[in-house]
Amino acid sequence: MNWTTIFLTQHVGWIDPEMPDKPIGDYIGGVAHHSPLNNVAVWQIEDKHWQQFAITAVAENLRWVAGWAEQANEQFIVNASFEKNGVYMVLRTAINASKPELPSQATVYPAANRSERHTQDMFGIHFIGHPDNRRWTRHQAWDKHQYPLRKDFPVQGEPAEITPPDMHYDFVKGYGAGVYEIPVGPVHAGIIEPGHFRFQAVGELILNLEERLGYVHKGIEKIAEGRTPESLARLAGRISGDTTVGHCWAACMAMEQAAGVEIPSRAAFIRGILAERERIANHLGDMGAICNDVAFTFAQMQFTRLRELWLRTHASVFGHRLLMDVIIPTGVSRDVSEQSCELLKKDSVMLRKELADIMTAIDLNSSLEDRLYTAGYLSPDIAAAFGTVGYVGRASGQNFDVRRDATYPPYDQVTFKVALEDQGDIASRFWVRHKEINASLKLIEQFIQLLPEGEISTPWTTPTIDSEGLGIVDGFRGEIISYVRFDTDNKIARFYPRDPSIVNWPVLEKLVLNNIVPDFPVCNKSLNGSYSGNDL
Amino acid sequence: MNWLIAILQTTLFVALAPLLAGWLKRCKCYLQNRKAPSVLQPYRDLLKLTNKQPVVSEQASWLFIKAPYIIFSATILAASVVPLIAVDLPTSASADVIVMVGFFAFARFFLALAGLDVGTAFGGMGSSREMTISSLAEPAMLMAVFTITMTASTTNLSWAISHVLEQGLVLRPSFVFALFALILVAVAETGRIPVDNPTTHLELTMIHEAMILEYSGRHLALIEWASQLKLMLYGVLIANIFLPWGIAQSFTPQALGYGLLAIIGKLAVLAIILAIAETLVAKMRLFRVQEYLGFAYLLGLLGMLSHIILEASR
Amino acid sequence: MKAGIVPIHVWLPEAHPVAPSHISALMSGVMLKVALYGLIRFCFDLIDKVQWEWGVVLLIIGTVSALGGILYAMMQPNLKRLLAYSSVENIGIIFMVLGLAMIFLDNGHPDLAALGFLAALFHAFNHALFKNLLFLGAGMIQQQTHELNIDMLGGLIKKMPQTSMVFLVGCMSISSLPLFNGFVSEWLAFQTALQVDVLDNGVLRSLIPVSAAALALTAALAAACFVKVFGLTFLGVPRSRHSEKAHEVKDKGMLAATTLLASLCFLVGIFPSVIISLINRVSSQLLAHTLPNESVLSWLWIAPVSHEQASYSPPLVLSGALIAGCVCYWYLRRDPAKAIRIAPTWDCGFGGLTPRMQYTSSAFTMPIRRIFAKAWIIDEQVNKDMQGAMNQDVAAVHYALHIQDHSWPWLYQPLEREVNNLAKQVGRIQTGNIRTYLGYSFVTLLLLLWVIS
Amino acid sequence: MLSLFKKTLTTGIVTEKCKAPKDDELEALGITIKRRIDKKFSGSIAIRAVDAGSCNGCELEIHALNNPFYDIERFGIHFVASPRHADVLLVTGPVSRHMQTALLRTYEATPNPKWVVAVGDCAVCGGEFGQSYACCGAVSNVIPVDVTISGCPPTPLALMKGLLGLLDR
Repeated sequence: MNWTTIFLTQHVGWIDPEMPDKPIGDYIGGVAHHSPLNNVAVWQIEDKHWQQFAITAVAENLRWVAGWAEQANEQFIVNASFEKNGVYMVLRTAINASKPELPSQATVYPAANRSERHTQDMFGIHFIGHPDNRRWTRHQAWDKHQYPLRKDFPVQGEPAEITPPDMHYDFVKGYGAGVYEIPVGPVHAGIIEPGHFRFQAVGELILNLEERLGYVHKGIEKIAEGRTPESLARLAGRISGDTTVGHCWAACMAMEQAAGVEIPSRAAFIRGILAERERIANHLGDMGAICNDVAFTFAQMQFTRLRELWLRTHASVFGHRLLMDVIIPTGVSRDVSEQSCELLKKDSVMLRKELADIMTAIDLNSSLEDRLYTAGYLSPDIAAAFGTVGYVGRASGQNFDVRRDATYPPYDQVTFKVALEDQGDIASRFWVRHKEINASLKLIEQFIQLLPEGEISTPWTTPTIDSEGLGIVDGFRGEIISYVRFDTDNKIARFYPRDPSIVNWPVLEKLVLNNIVPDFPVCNKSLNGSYSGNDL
Repeated sequence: MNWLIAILQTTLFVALAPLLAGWLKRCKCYLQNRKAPSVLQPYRDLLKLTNKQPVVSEQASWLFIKAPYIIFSATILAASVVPLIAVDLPTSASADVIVMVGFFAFARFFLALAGLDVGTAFGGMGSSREMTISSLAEPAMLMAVFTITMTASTTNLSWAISHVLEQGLVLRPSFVFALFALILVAVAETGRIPVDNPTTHLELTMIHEAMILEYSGRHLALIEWASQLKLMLYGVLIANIFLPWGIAQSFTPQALGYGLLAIIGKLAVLAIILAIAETLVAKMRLFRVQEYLGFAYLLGLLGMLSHIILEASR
Repeated sequence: MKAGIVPIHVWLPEAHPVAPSHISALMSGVMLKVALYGLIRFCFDLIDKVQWEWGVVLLIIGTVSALGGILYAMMQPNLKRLLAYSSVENIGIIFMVLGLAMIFLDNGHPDLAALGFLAALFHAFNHALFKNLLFLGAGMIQQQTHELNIDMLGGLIKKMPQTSMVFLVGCMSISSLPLFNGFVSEWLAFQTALQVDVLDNGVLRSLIPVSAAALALTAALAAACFVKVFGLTFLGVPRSRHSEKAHEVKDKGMLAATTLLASLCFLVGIFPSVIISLINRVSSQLLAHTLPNESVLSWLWIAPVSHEQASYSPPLVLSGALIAGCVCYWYLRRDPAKAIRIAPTWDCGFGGLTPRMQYTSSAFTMPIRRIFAKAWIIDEQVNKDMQGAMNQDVAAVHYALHIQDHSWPWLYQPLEREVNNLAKQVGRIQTGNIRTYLGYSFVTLLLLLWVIS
Repeated sequence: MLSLFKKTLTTGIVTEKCKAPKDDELEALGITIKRRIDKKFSGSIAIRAVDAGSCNGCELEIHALNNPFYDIERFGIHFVASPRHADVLLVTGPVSRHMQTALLRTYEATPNPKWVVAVGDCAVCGGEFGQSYACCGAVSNVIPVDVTISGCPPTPLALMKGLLGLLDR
């Protein structure tokens, strides 16, 4: 008996248990045809209980996972997803489009804050009581009263010739003599994605840090509408270039659920290999970058060298250095031959050996240790409060991994250990990555060993209108959620990907607090949030 | 004639500085398992920069535009004081080692002001950090220098070097301490790892680079050149004071030639040592710098005390 | 005490800012020197034989004052208070060198004592020049902007070009940069200290170099401090409406006076021998000893002991600097196609910088504050208004920094308390009753009579 | 300490040879060049990378240029922190509208003469994201482009060839 049953029995008063069976078409006005999220319960509540649910949920230690909305003619459907013990559920409510208002959950869950502001900017839904109703995703590219994700907003929009800079955003102010601001970005000095950081500081002392993201908002949710499944998979692979496998898998998983397609077991295993290889490649890059930020070039060069070797195997086995477009709806596009398997195995052996050498050299280096230990401390409490996922959460004692706790093929057929640290500093995030690399190497070896024979894809069945799917996978940054709903003719009606960065970014503002300004870059790098995945 | 050689030596100093930077880069690249750019690359970079049209912020005042020239000339003057290939040149009499430190202070003063001139947070950050580090480095440096000058009972570098040459190879504990102190200070003052990272791309961690983020074209070239010159200056200072052998004591072409070869050899070896040391450590936290420079100061003090207790004639 | 030596210096930064600028200029330039004059008269003239122990005391007091003065000065955002504290520093330096002179004198090296004496008096003279200049400059700033808080100034170099020029000269002099007068006296001070080898006493031989290093630290901190002063006051973007609207001083006299002082700072820096010969006369009177004429009095060189030991030639250095600077300037500027292009400040592409994004006084000195934290009593408070879920949302940040001089709670407040207590005790006597007062008078009279008899 | 140097020494120099590309080679890699760098400047190129809305894929491959295998620095091509120091702007992404002024300001801040290299399909033609309410499409819609290197993302080799092709040799 999982927690949802208990929860329902205790709080049945205002949650309609019948609702999961009620077709979403009822709200959207299409042909009523039932297609529930097959792995996740959907609870429909009245809008007035929206905040009340959050209060109950937080008391029950539910983790706030994701929030998104969609338009259904005269109504907005607002969703929020929660998780506990690896069991997910989706909370859903419908609100009137003429007066779109909803009590805010951000008053209860800090993690819901930016998500609700995003929804507010994109749909014009007003969250009552929201602690911070400044705009988030909207800068100056569209007007205050335009809402890009509403149906009446054209994809092309009505952009000005030159979009003015977003200068007058109301940053949190620091008061007192001698306080000054450091604006950093959006064009950073390194080869990094764009985003703006605003420090309130006195000299090297950081009083407060505020993130201002949204610079790489590319309208992914809008341009996803009307796409075919293949096309959506391509787009999902480009939500965040470093997590192309993760996002693509999540989107395909959602679409396959919606269409009721079951992928062949071989395809699932290949996907597993892809995902773990992607994880290793990124962790190698990150570990190198962390070392580079503290000017320890030896490690950076060694890690980038290993990463390059790793990517070259990607190119030779899967045809793409970053593994883009290998995962397709219905399976994978490239098979691995016997030879390739041998190559992959050899690669793993090579990496394990090389990594051991490098880590020995690094482990003995006290100057590096001095930079990484105790810096950028994220307490387990804050990590839990923000629902932090992935290596950031796992370095602060958040023992959660989708692959283990809400398992999916092929992870359900193997055993592995989830890396965990509880120091919460940069060193922890560094070592968690190292542990994860080792765990992934083991996983890859198991996948290759267990790789079943068979097809690598199945035929696609066109899903019926309003069929929905929720893909939940573990990308290298952590849990990725992808929501897909189909329109007629195999077209996408709504696509919402939730990158792990969305829940991880806010903790950066917390973990830099007792650090000095020059330590910010390495703190940021240890978190390595995706700007693109956050801004959509 | 002497003046001619002095001017020649200073010119040589200025001309060779980018070469040392190029060689250092090459050593570092080899230690990073990669091929290196040509040792002449710094010259190409400088040449290119002088050919570009400089961009100046609309907030900048005359100080911003003139500062590179001031910084460059002050560094050249410091270079003219230090014997490179020969001792007894008239330029080293016109100013002693304290004045040389004064020239560095002069250059730094204007660099820090230039950092503040455009009114960006980064410039201020760089200035503040630079002035902090230098105010800690300067006493440590003078402590090391005093040890040497007290042994040679002169602050004139040329005389000091002659003195060391006359004494021959004697192992003096005070010199060993002073040498290490000076090396530590040199690393801090020239903005090398572990104090500053000259190749960093992160504005928030920069010290020297943060002040020159706004410079472009020939202005940037001058500042870059001045910092290469400063690096070489410290190298020559260390090499020629502690290992002066080979330096020309007469102005015959042969002696000068040997002097040149000797200093090139010494600097090449120093650069290799620096590259190895830089590979070995990460940049330290900003507020570890006082411990580092405090250690340098302590070494200088130890050198001084060992001179007084162990070596002084009385 | 009049000289403003740590720890009894606190009146100085309180007194100077309240006085009008020309008065504070005089206070710093002249009044402090009166105390110095008294000291010199007392030590070198009145007392027959100077004891070197007195020199050590002066050296230590001077070192502490110099370091303390500049550290306290660094933390001041108020221009005049800062300058006043910097006077404490300079007086400290003078005391140090005077101490050295005494030590040398008592140890049988009157020529070196003369050198120290020369350095001290020269520095006193220089201090009078540049401190006057800076106070007058501060006065001009105050007149034009009604502001003395450097966190409220900025960008004045464009509004007040002449003032900024003379102020820059003052800052460079006080930071003892070569080519300016401050450097010469500081250089002489170092040279004096470096003659320590002639002494026999081991303690002195190690103490003096350490204080010389402290002098180096002081000089470097002074440079940092005046980079802050000039950088925040004159450079960057105006931080307040007052400095935004400032314009150049109209009064020709004001400008002329400061320009004169500035050019004196420069000329004395280039040709120090003029002043040196003046001071030599004094030292020949007091110590019956001067520096050898050929070594310090040539217009081209100063070589305080001998040419082998150290020499400095400001004119040569200046010509070298001019040649080097001009050559590269003309060489690089020859191509008109590469004329400077004016563009907005690089703001990381954000779209605009505001004056709030500039470094402030307390920001600039924050690293120093953290490193030398023991030097002050620092009360730093960060308060945040939190809101939202689990109180994780920051609505506003409040910062308060209060820096206090150690001598207040250690010396003055106890003193003040005692004085207050005493006053209260005394107050009891004042009953207001005429008969009692008559009684007091009577008793006093009796007592006096008794004392006299 | 020894283990560190041992690792360095056993690894050796791994940088691979790379010749300046011929024109047909450039064409095969999908690189078009409209204007080359003058000889006067070609000995040293400072690059400022500007992400104008890319998915980060291109950045990963640009990063790879600095790894010891490609080591672009040996050609005198290096990345700098400020556009003031740059000669070449390496622009990626379909220029999200929120980044448009930032890109323009970066272009304005770069001293003349300057060149712009559009990297990746998005920067070349809009790519997967195209032109929309949130994206301007190709980089050439915003600032003049001198070289385009297509690919999603272009491989480091293509990037290197493209940058070397920009040099007038």
